[in-house]
Amino acid sequence: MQLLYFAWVRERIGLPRETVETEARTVAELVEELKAREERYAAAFADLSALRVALDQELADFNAPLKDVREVAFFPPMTGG
Amino acid sequence: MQLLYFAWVRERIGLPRETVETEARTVAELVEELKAREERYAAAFADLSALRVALDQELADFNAPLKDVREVAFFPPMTGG
Amino acid sequence: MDIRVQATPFDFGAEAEAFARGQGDMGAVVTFTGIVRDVSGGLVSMEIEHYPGMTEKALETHAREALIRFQLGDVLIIHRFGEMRPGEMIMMVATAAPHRADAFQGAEFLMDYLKSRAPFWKKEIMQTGTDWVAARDEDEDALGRW
Amino acid sequence: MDIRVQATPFDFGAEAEAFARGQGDMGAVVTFTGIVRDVSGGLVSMEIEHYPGMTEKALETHAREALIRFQLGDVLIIHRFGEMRPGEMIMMVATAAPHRADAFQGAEFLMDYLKSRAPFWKKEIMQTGTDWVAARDEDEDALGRW
Repeated sequence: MQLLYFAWVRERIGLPRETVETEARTVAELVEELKAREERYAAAFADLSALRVALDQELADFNAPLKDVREVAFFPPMTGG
Repeated sequence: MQLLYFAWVRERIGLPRETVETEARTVAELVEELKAREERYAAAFADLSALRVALDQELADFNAPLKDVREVAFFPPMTGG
Repeated sequence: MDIRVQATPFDFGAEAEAFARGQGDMGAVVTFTGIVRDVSGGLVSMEIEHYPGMTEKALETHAREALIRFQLGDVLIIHRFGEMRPGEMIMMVATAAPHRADAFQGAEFLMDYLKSRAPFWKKEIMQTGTDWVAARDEDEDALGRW
Repeated sequence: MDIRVQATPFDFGAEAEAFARGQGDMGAVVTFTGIVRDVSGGLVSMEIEHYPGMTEKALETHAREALIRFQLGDVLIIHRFGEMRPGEMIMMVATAAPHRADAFQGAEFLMDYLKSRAPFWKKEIMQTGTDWVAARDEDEDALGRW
């Protein structure tokens, strides 16, 4: 599964993308796995209310299932325009 | 007093402007005077709800006083933009 | 604030660009352009009559009110009179504000007032005859929201 | 419908003019332009990050919805990414419709969605450091009206 990070999430984790092997069934489970890995992940995911997630380039909830998902992106609320 | 006519009011009356001497105290009185003059005026002023009036280039009511007014303009509802 | 009432065509792109470029710390610019359209299929041209003197005054009054009410940084209004063919631009307004909601509201306010309170009258020259455009109730109603 | 996500600057005047000219029987054209502004006085530049692929998809989805919902004749969206200096144009939208209310509403709808639902993130490069721009509650609230 491909993980993408944008804006300050990317900066805190220290990389723009990575490939992971996971058994997580939901985004929330994936986040728990990542937080357990290293301090920088724990810091980036400390406050989920400040984060958004997209599954295969569509906005989704943190309790959304990961079945068949190939690309998960984490980022702060968007500020375009 | 200078009278100005625009759009179909001008076309019905047949002229864009004219100077009149009047004792009318309000726009409504002036309109009655004009209607009594000739059929084309009576036709132009037949339905006041289809008309607007400006006194010295400010929109006004038909019962507005004419004291010190120098320019009276009659026209249909505006359709700019 | 720049208000122009003119018979000659204007260059919408150049005006919009110059207006937007001229804004110092205004982050949002909105423009509106009205174009002659041939709705019924037989329009030869559109003729716009206006009331010289009162037109400029009315536009200035509304522009000043928009500036204050929506805290705009700048306003541009250009309105043509005379004869125009389908596809020609009749008029434009542009507004600049720090935030987009004000720029949008300022432009809509100006358009609503310009439509029903500035002394312009449109006449359609059709292949089959001529017709003064009737004022639309919804244009008058639109003023109610301000 | 024309949607462009690009690093290079765009020519607002030329784009606005071409868009307005290209409209057949649409009488109303609205444009919005967002410009980098130096609110605090120490802004060196603005950097916009985006999510290639998802950005285009999100903009297309919102443009299609606007077309249907407001019966627009056409929509143009241009949004830049990368580094921009104060005064540079970040993005523009343009809408065309038979009547002005739809053109305005279509443009406001697009802007509200673009602000909070298209994957762009702004970072301010100040003389004193850098800062990611925080999302504003009022931008999120603005979506409630649609």
